[in-house]
Amino acid sequence: MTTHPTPTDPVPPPSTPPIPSAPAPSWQDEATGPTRSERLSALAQQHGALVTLVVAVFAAWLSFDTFLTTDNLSNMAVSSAFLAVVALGMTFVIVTGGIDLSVGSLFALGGVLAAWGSRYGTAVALLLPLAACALIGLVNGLLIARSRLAPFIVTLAAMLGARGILLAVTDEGSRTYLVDKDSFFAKLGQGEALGVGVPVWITLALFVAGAVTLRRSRFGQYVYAVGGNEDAAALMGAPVARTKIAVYTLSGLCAGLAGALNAAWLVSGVTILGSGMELEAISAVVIGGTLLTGGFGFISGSLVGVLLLKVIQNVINQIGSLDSAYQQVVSGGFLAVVVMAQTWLGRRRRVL
Amino acid sequence: MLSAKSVSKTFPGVRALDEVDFTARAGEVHALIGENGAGKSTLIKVLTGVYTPDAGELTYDGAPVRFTTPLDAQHAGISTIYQEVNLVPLMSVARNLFLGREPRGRLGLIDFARMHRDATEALRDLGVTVDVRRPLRELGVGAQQMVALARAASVDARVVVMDEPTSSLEPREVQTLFGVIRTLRERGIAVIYVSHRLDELYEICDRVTVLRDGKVVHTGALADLDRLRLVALMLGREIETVQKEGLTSFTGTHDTETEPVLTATNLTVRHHLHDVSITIRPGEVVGLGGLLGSGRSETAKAIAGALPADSGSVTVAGERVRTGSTPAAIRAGISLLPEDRKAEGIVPGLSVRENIALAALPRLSRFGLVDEKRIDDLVDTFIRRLRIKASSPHQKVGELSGGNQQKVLLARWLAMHPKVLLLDEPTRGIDIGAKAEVQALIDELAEQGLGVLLISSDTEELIEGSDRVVVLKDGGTVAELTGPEVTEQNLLRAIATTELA
Amino acid sequence: EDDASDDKSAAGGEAGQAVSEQGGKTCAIGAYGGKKLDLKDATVGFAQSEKEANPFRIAETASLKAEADKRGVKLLTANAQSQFSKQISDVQDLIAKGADLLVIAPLNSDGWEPVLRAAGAKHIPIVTVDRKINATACKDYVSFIGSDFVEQGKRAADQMIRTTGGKGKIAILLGAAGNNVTTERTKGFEDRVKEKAPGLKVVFKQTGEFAREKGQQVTEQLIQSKPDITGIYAENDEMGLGAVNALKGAGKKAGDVKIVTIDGTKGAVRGIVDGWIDGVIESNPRFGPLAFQTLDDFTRGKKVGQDIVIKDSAYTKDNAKSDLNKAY
Amino acid sequence: MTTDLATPRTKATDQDRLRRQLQDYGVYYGVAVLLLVNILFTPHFLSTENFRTQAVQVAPVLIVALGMALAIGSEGVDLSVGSVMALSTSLISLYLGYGIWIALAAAVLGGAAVGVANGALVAFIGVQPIVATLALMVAGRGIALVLLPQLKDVHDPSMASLGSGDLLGIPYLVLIAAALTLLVAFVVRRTTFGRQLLAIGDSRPAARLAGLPVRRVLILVYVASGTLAAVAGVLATARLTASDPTSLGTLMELSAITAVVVGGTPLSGGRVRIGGTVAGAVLIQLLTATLIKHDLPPSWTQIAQAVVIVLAVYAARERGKR
Ligand SMILES: Nc1ncnc2c1ncn2[C@@H]1O[C@H](COP(=O)(O)OP(=O)(O)OP(=O)(O)O)[C@@H](O)[C@H]1O
Ligand SMILES: Nc1ncnc2c1ncn2[C@@H]1O[C@H](COP(=O)(O)OP(=O)(O)OP(=O)(O)O)[C@@H](O)[C@H]1O
Ligand SMILES: O[C@@H]1[C@H](O)[C@H](O)CO[C@H]1O
Ligand SMILES: [Mg+2]
Ligand SMILES: [Mg+2]
Repeated sequence: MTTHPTPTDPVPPPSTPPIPSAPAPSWQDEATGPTRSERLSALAQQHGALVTLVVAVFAAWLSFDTFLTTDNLSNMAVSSAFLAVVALGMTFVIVTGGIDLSVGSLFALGGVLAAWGSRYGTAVALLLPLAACALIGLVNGLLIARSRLAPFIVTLAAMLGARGILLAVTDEGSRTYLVDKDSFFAKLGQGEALGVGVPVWITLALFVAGAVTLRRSRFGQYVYAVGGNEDAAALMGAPVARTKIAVYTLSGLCAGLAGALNAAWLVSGVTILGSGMELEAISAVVIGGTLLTGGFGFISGSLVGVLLLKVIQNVINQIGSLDSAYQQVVSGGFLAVVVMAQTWLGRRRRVL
Repeated sequence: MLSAKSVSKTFPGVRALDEVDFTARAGEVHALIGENGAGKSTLIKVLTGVYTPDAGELTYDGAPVRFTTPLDAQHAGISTIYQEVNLVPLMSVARNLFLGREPRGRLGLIDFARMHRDATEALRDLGVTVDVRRPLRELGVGAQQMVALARAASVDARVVVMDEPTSSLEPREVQTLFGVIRTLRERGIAVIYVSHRLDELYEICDRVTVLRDGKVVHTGALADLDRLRLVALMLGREIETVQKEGLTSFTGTHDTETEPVLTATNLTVRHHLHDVSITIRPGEVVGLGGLLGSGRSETAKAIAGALPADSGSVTVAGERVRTGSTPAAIRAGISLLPEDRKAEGIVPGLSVRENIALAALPRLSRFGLVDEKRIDDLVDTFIRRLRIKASSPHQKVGELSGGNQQKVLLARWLAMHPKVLLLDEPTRGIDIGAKAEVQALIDELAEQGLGVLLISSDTEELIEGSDRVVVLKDGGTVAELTGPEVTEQNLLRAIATTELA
Repeated sequence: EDDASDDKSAAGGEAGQAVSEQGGKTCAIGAYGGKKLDLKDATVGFAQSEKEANPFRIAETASLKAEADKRGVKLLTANAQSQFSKQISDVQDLIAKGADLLVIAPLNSDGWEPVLRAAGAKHIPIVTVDRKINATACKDYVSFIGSDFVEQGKRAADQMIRTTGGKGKIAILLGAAGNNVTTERTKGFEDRVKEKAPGLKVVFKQTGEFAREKGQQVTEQLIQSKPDITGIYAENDEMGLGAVNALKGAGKKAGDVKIVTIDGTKGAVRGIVDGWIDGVIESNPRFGPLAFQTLDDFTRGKKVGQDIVIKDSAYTKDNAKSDLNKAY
Repeated sequence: MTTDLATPRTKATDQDRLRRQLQDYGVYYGVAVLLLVNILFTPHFLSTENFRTQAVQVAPVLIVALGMALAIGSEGVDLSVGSVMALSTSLISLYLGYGIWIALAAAVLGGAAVGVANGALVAFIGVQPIVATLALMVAGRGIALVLLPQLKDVHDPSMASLGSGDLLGIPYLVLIAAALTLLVAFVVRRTTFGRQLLAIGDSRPAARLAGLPVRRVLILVYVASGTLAAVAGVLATARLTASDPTSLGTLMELSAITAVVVGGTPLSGGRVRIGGTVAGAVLIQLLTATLIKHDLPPSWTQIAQAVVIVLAVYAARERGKR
């Protein structure tokens, strides 16, 4: 992940010579630039999740000698991969100022369809869930962009609808389709390269592609523009509706792909997956520094957010005796602390 | 080049355009003028694909066209600066400038180095030097306007449309803009230009179309039309009545008391203000002069508690006011008419009635229950007194024209019976008729003993309206002009000399 | 290895589990792989599936903890809070944390491949309790200890046939959708009814999601639209108690509608005493003693059964009062 | 009102009016259609008993939705309501030993306290409502389970009569829900708080500069939402005659948001429709009842709900600018 974290700039400044004589307008900021502490807090806001992650990892390493083992790390990596892919799509949606609650259901549906399709070969196992989930994402996008319905409610309906389709496909949830353990499709979930699971590699590749797309493609600029000021974006000629349709389709696609990979990993189309996953993905994206109001955010942050959630869960398990009720109190409290810290750090920069 | 035939556009309850014919020719600067709400912005939006007309047709280059999105129009070579600064605040200056036509390198990825170079250059041509990688929101309104201008000018356009581009520009930037417009004209580009400032029109425009109540009342060469006739056409009144009204509606100086009603001492806000002190006496209009970004708006906001001050104090009638709290300032009798009417002034989804009553609600309620009767009375009075044009008091404020929105805001504050009124660009984007009304109102209020702080980029307005002018530069006070010293020359000199320092 | 010791090892007064059949097939450490060890020095990981709020889960976790304490074994626990993905990583975390042996209460039967591979690579013995894992015993895991859910459904059907006389209209309150407990308890019940009492018709099947409130709401709708319902089969006690609430609220009297449920919680058994519930098929959650005994035997090198199906008792009018203290 | 307003240049067309009508009253038509369908096709539908059942079942959802409508009107949302119900049910069981009134007070105060926490995060720290309340949604249920780790029967007779008793044939639950609905509608329409809430929801910066007590209003909004959710939790407990902190109120936030939005309150704030919210809650209730009564499988139920939600918000949508 070599992307730069602010939407203001990914490339070192071009060495523009200072303009000598021209009457420099007074908004030049030599004198009034941000102070040191402000710059620090700006950095902390952008990299807050990363800093927290490093601190958490460090603390866990000191406290538990079983934390920083290859086993534990590779487990965490593989099991984060699926949520990460979902969060990737969610990041695009949130940067446009939207939200996608359907991802959990689509994740489950994707898995079931992949497992069902795997008997017809890897191509079907992959394409079927991708097509179905992208289609539902597309419908979300159309309703949101063309009919101007609120994303929250549209994707909430899609969450119910996709779950309904899943139940219909699985005989009301009573059938679990299995994937042949020796198929190529199963390898996508099970295999390893250089000691790291294939899903992890796929996820990393997707994140690099996603980051490049968001930061360096024209489409990415539209995504930021739509989230930053939709009316202005439209007046500047940005294809607002198409951008929105694209991000919801992308989000559906990511959720379906994550579900398919997960099915390959579990070698079965488990029907009870994905409930609450939308909230996890949203939390990860927000913890990663993306503004839920849109217009600001970055892909790498979402990855950090996912890892942070994972590490917390792992630490709770490392303690090994924490009551399930306390686990929730700890998770909720932690989420609150992270967003408070972030908001507080970010507030000093918000001019309004 | 670009023309409209019998174009009509209706909004719920309003016929914004009524069979409008309009033609912009290559190589001419075409003024589009009219009162607030006459339909200028609507016409522009119809011409540029934002709205589809209900009836009539557009032709471009002699062939009928139909733009369904702004993008269509842009592709066809029409580039537009819309009335409100319409950019994306969280994105960098360069990204705003090039949105949708970023220079691309290998793999179709954006070539940022080139984009930044080009952006820096494009802005430098307009006399603006900024770090183009910074978020746009860190720039002032004027600088943002220049970015929008650079955006429009840097496209290979054949028609350039500008809807009130100068409303937040300083005289110097206006001249830069005119330079750009002249180059465009020489290149054979059609420019459509909307402004309420008549001087500008005469300086730069060739032809004019006057809109009134959605209808075209005149089209022709601007040189054939003198100012008075132009105004008369706009307002639909006789020349004689217009003649009497003069340039601004200020009457001159006011009788002021000696004890200041407001004293702001050493206000300091990091990055914005340092040690700004201002006193306002009852019945006095104090002008605040300075260039863009000199901190005028910040001063007003700091006084009104909308910008937390790091140090300094504000007293009203001898009583110290807690800084950094809008409610405290309002309770003390300070009212602020903010500069950014759209974002910080109106509550667009609420009705005219609710907007007017908003700040005064606690006073218009008993035991937390709203007294509808008293609100109706109040709203009635103000709609009549300020001649607010709305289809009913229940119309959403967001649907009103800019000038009427401004009047609603004025009504909101007058309903508070303030001791001090801080007016930040009160006549920006307001047509002559309304402007005169607002100016007369300011006068009247001062006469009634109100202390007024007037911020205006319109030098004429500032000079004629103020009894005293405080000049700011880079967030600090640099001069104060009193009584006969208040002249345009002195003001410009104050700004200029300090700039050398 | 018959567990005669079981009754003694169960916490005072409560009914411990008894093995009903051992299915013949056994498993020993040689066949599975891995090395012998002394349970006392071992770390056992327990992966619970649902929050400990339902009496069944409370009793299950408590039983394992109590037994670990009693034996002085170090126990690590994790709770998946009903999220399957979390349970998979929970078990992996337990392995990484150094668990030598695993007891898993699976949320779902399928989807265990990653865990089984990880455990298999280290030859960590796995015992699953309560629900089964769809995999090969003695290869992917050592043994399964638990009830036969299809059988529970059948026994519930028998009870329903008995109390209704084999005639009338029956409603089923299903467990959570997509869950194999639900699927099997439904299958067992419906198969048995079809086979034994063709006069008994299942006319209504709606999910109550294993929760009392949902059971109550669904039953309230049911008695409006099908006032002539004869009996309700609730796939767990909680939904059954919800159904009782609904019937009470509609002004029915105890016994008007026959109710048969599964689990054996105190509340449901008291319902029998009060006359509102007609039968409760037990699903015994006290897996601690049996699970640890199995692990102990296995790690010592003894053979253990692959399929240790426990003997669930049942509560009816005849024994409800006297056995109330056995309920959990 | 007679003022010299400029006369509008045209009247609204009939089409406009029809469209507005559908937009404003679509949800009521939806309720009417569902009623009709049920009367025609559902056996035993037309009975007082049945209507009583539907009313009793919808009461807690409606009460939560009232608070949600306020939160949404302020351009926020409250995801913690389901957990607040759980918290309130735990508190009841915990304090029932000290008497019914103390238990009720504890439950309601618990909800208000969560509201204060939500409100503080939103108003003082500036955390976005959806995240702030998400944090309390997770933590709140955790706290509920820490307080009462397991389901517990509630044997108190006054709780039982609250849950199943009635006054002149109308169940207490329904009376309470109706009273709260009127109260909230009154607050929205007639009080300064209501007006300020809408202004804040429509344009926060403008409201702030107009000197409105933005923070106080926001805190009150979330306190109201928390309190109402707690009341709903009390009623649900009374009806269930048990405290079940694990499952009580799960997914309630989504049901409540659905009721509010289907009822025509835009998620973008600045507007609150209480009548619509009631209709929205009733619509969802009737739909669920219909599907259950006709014994449709879960797959159908979920798909049907999705379709109805989309249709309802589609009918009520704000038309684009074109
Ligand atoms: N989106 C809208 N909805 C309803 N009415 C509108 C809308 N936009 C404009 N109007 C109405 O159409 C009329 C023309 O507005 P327009 O913005 O074109 O005026 P203008 O000439 O640009 O005025 P100004 O000088 O104040 O910018 C006004 O009466 C205005 O209230
Ligand atoms: N480096 C900077 N960082 C943050 N804000 C900046 C920076 N440079 C300028 N600004 C802001 O840009 C704005 C300048 O434009 P603004 O129009 O508000 O100034 P003004 O003096 O009030 O003039 P006007 O009356 O035209 O509004 C100020 O808000 C100033 O704080
Ligand atoms: O057997 C148990 C219980 O019946 C419980 O109620 C749900 O989970 C099942 O596994
Ligand atoms: Mg205009
Ligand atoms: Mg300003």
